[in-house]
Amino acid sequence: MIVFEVLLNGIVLGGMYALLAFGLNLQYGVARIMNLSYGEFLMTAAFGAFWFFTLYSIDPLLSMIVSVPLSFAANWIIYKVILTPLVRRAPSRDALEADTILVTFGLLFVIQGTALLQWGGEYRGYTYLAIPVDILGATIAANRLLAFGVACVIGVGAYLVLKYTRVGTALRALAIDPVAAQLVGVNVPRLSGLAFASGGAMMAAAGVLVSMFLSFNPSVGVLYTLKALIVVIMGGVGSMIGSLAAGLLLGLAEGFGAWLVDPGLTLAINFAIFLAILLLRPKGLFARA
Amino acid sequence: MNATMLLEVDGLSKRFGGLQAVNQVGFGIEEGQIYGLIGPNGSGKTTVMNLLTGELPADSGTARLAGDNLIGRKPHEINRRRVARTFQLVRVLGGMSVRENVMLGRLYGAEPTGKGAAMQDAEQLIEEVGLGNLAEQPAGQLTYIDQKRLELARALATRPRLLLLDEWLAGLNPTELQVGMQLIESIRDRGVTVLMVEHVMHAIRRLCDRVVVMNAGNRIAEGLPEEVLADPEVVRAYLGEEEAADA
Amino acid sequence: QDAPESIRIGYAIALSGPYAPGAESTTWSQYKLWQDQVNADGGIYLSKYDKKVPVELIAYDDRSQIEEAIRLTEKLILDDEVDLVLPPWGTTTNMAVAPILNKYKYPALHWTSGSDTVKKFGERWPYSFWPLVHPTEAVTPIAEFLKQKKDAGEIKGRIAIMSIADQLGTELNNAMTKIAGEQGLEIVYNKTYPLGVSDLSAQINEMKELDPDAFFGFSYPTDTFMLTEQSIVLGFNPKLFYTAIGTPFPAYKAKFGDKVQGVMGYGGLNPDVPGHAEYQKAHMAMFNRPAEAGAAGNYATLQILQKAIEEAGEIDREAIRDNIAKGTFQTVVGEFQFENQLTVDPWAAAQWQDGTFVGVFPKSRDGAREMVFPKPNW
Amino acid sequence: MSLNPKQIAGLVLLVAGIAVLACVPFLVGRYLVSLFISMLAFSVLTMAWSAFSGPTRYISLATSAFYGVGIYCVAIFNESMPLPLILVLAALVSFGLALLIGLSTLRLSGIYFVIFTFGLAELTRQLMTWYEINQTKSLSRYIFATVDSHDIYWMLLVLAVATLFLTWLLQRSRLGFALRVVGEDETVARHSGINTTWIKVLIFAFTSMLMGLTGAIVSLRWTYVDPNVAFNSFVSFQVLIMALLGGIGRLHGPILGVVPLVLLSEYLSGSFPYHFTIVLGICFIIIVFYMPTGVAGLLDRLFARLGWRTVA
Amino acid sequence: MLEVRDVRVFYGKHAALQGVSLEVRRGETVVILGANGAGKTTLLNTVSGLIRAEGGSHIAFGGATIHDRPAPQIVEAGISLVPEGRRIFGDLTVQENLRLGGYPKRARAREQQNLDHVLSLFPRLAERRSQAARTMSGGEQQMLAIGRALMAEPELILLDEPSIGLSPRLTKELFGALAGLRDDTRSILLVEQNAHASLAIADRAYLLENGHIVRGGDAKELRNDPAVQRAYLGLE
Ligand SMILES: Nc1ncnc2c1ncn2[C@@H]1O[C@H](COP(=O)(O)OP(=O)(O)OP(=O)(O)O)[C@@H](O)[C@H]1O
Ligand SMILES: Nc1ncnc2c1ncn2[C@@H]1O[C@H](COP(=O)(O)OP(=O)(O)OP(=O)(O)O)[C@@H](O)[C@H]1O
Ligand SMILES: [Mg+2]
Ligand SMILES: [Mg+2]
Repeated sequence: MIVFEVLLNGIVLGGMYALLAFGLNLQYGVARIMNLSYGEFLMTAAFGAFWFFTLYSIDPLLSMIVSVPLSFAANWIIYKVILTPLVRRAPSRDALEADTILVTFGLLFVIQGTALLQWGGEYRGYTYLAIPVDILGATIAANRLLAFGVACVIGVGAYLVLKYTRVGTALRALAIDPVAAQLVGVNVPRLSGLAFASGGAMMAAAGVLVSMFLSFNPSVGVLYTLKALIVVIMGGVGSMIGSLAAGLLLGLAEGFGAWLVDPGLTLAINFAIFLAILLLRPKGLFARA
Repeated sequence: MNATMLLEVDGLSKRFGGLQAVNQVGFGIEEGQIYGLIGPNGSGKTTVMNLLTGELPADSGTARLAGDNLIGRKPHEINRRRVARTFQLVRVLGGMSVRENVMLGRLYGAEPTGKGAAMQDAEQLIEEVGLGNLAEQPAGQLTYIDQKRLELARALATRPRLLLLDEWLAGLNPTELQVGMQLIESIRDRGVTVLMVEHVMHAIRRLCDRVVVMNAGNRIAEGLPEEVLADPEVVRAYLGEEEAADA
Repeated sequence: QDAPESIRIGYAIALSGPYAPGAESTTWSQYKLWQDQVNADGGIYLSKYDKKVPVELIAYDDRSQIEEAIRLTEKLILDDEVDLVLPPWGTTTNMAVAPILNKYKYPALHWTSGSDTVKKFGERWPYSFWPLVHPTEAVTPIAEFLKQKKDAGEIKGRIAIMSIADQLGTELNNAMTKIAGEQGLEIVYNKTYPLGVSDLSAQINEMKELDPDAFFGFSYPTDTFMLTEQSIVLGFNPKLFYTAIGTPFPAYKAKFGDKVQGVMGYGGLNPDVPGHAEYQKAHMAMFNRPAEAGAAGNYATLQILQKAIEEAGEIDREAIRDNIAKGTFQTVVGEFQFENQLTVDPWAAAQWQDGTFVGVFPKSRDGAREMVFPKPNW
Repeated sequence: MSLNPKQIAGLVLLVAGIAVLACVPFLVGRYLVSLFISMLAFSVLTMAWSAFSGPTRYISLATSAFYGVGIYCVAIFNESMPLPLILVLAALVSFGLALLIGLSTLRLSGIYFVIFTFGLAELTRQLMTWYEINQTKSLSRYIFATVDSHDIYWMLLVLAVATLFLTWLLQRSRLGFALRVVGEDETVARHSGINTTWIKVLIFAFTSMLMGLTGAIVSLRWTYVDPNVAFNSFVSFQVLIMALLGGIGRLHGPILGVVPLVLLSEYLSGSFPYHFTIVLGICFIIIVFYMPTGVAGLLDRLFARLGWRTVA
Repeated sequence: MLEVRDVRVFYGKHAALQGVSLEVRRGETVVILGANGAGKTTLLNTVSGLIRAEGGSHIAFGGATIHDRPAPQIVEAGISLVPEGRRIFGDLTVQENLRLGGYPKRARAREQQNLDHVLSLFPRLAERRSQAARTMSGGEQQMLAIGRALMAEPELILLDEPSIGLSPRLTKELFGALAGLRDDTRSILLVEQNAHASLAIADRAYLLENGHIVRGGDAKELRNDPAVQRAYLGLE
């Protein structure tokens, strides 16, 4: 029985990891922007959900109606105003990467600093859907289950869109060669902006969901960015299914590691799994072709 | 096979997933020859080159350079055993100058030297391939053809006994082709054995001492150029009817 | 001799970086509040000049980095030549700057560091005071309490421990393990977990199977919140539920509402002492949130410092140090007295009771409440 | 080797500069010395980082691992070993760790390499934490070194000058050339006779050793050490940022990144303590927009306008 | 239908095109010959909108000015480029590459017909439909690049040295296919080193040298011109 419990917990936790990664995967894998301020949008959305809930008793899920489009718009503006000039002038991908790392690092500082001044340093959290759900005898919190469900929907949905739709194929083409993408009529700046902004929107959704069961404060963003990076790289840049698989693998490793080895080693096991995967598959689980 | 063989390839095979890209291929090259490797697109020619230079690990087979098996060795070891190559899609060090590109071969290849000597030799090779006035240019800004020349100079700078050229003449106009062919001949004349993959039949006829033909991973013919190019199977698979009439 | 225009007090603390939120909510918010209140009152009375002198704060951001904290503390002392230095936030940083403060003979009350190891630094660092309760004292009375309950036959004396893999968590765990052994309590589960885990439900399930009488989570805020929520969801209901740092946060109460009844935490205070209500009011007015127990304690150290200055009557750091060492101080969280630079009988453990976080151990302390035991089920 | 007048002038300037730096502790107050210590420490880290990552374009985020190893060598042995021996040990251990890391990363490139090195550094930290808790039953270690900050300054200065000299040598050598080739196109490098594996691993290990030494020396100023402090991944990011700001690929680039950034941070943290991150963040954005080639590039353009050319 | 007037392009200070003018009429096949570095690629890239020409340059297509439009709009207008070096999407499958070719709105309606047409033109692509393009041989990739351009239903197709790397048989087939492509509506602008074959299928030709058009005229005439023969056909 305990095996099943551990398995279930691992899968659900893995879903959360994957959820964190999808947006970054779009931003880096498609729009080619290494966005170090990525986690700040999770943090902001979490605060949004928190304020809505505690001040106005607005359901966090409803708050997504506001925070997701808002994050989309904010990311769109960031892409257009700050990043597009850099994309334009970059002589090579390396140069662009250096520039975007610096700029988004700056952005991270600005957002985090502002949040600290505005909202103070206290840990925040609220109780929402913290109700036990029984699955074949194992108990799991409804809010975590919800996050897992959304992760699956976003992951599989994004995979299907990228794989089977016209826009999706264009997005993948753009990720491979933006110049050649122009030659088949792809409006590169617009689609890149779209991918970047969608990534931000996904992160906001993740932020709202995660805020239902994990506490947060203005400095948590970076931690989520790093987690997301690990998942994206482990799954393979540009592969949504890869992120989902990597997230689940990490979640399961964490669950079983804690149970069979030692909870004190869970994160060590996570990193070890990550490293082992890269040693076997240097471009991630679902490396492009 | 006789004693002057420089390279003896035997039973070379490589599979990619479900595709047998190279299947039990064998041939021998005599020292001082120009040897042609032709075949339809996708027949495995580049793969053979990659196997010979250690870029890809072979599934089976041997390739003895003067008796010394190259298969299983790393690219740099093979290069230091005096085998140099160019690439089908040119690879130059775009951010470095033409001179530095060539110096690389001299600094590390088969007879590594110090910087001074490398610089001198590089000048000479640059002159030889016809890039004389471009030594300071970043290689990335050269035209395609000039990049090909540069690749050749770099390969020569490693002091090879065996030079592998992968469609080095592709993309030259007929006039430039003349110059290119002369260059290859002059390389042969100074004692470098050449294995060239080429689709330009004109050049194959004029330059090659012997030709091997591949199709779908298999060796389908080998011999003197005229013989091979008249072989009905080669005509059908590779040349198309009209060319056969010309020849 | 003319009175100084102001008393210049400096601090280098995490205003940004990973420590910043903690430092803000517990420490530098209190520095600001205290300065406001002192200056609103005209300043600190210095008898030497028979005059009240306002306090001027000089702040630097150590960016949550030790190296910076050391450097900026030196800068405050050598470059800005401040009169006094207030300590940074967190055990690590406090330990790092203590040698500097002692080298230049600057007295400091290092509130945000709880560690048994400081006890041996008394002589090495005479200017450093460690007012917070330290792990051994924090857990001993609880273990003794459980022993009594066991002897009375109310419980079997089985305890489960989870601790975060950081200094405080480890020390608390070590202390508890040792004392539980001495008191004849049985440790049925004892595991650590690293900073930054995001799920502990499997471990809670394991503990639940073992049905311990008491659970000790030697945790930090994120995991304090997580342990509590997951215990509620999974129906883990030991008779005693303890989580360490973060338990007294208003956010904790806000999140779990009435369910917090009976939950225990590290340290403590007596909210009924004179001045506490006013303090909370001022805090609310300035920050729009109530002060948590840790913040209140931090504010108390400033009151101690102020009193010590007033008694010295001038900025004489040696005199101030001696005053802290020998005085008795009434503060917003209760009384303080030092011996070997450690608080005599500090608040060890507190408990949420009827919506307030109140000290329950040591029992000898003024205002210590009776334990709610067993904790009502979630 | 013959030098032209400009190079001689540069050399004289450099020697004079080092001499002045050596006298700094006599000239300025203790606080400024500690500022210089900060700059020197980050200069060594960034120079060492750039010596490998600049030419090869293998961006490493494992700096904190080597830095931390150096710190831990001091933390563990400061009571039982003389300082010189500890420094040798720190160098050896970080060299060894880097060999291991280097060998394990051979098949990786690009972002995969970057995040892999980050993962390795984090793994090191996690394992160290676990080991300490389970073996020593305590996370913290104390360093009570009797080294004065002036001595720390001089040690770092020696290390910095040595690093500068060694990276200069490296850049001019065949080895440095090969590193650049690796950065341009590894396939070409291999087919031109370069043993890329050996070169990458060797230089990586060598530069990591310098990072380990820096950690060891800097930690002499600390009292309290735990794995989170010693293996703080922020150090890795900071070094990366400084190198990028300075301008990668030039000998003086790292220093041009470190000095302004340390001074800027110093100024901002004093002037806008509560808004430090916000202002610094805005500065970053402005810098990227108006200094696309880093500080080194900016200086080049400035000098070019004045009709000079920079040395090195 | 394509009118290029006085186009100048600089790479930094280097003038790659110094006032080039030429035209391609509807249904015509035009070939541009030139030594390497003459500026042929630059010209095609400029027409496709990948490179911006200097002020004063003018390019019009079907009567509308296009030199100020971004590349995707030029594709929509009906010009497709088969670029130098192929630039197929290596990580996508053959099929996906082709479908992407049909991404422009102008070609969406007839995507399936176009696909069938391309696959019948290059049966090898049909065999390798779901192979990752990157792992295809050089010649196969070239076919794919041409196929991708055709999927946009271009009125004018620009080809930058399409026969590089093709086997003799495929080269023949390619020129056969190019000859077959032309009809009343579709024009071809071809840059080729294989002067024999290209002049054979072209209506007109231009000679480009050092960024200048030095000659232009009827393909047959040029083919018989001794100077052209010496310079471009390798005949003494
Ligand atoms: N890495 C790989 N993975 C899968 N298939 C591959 C790989 N490399 C080559 N192939 C396949 O192997 C076959 C032989 O390829 P190769 O590049 O050797 O052909 P080639 O004879 O050089 O052709 P061309 O004349 O067109 O350059 C091709 O069908 C190609 O698609
Ligand atoms: N990105 C660039 N930067 C600087 N100069 C360039 C660049 N691209 C091309 N050039 C220069 O512009 C001129 C024209 O180049 P272009 O590629 O158009 O020639 P081409 O006629 O296509 O030659 P080839 O037959 O070699 O393909 C050449 O001298 C080349 O060196
Ligand atoms: Mg090939
Ligand atoms: Mg061209």
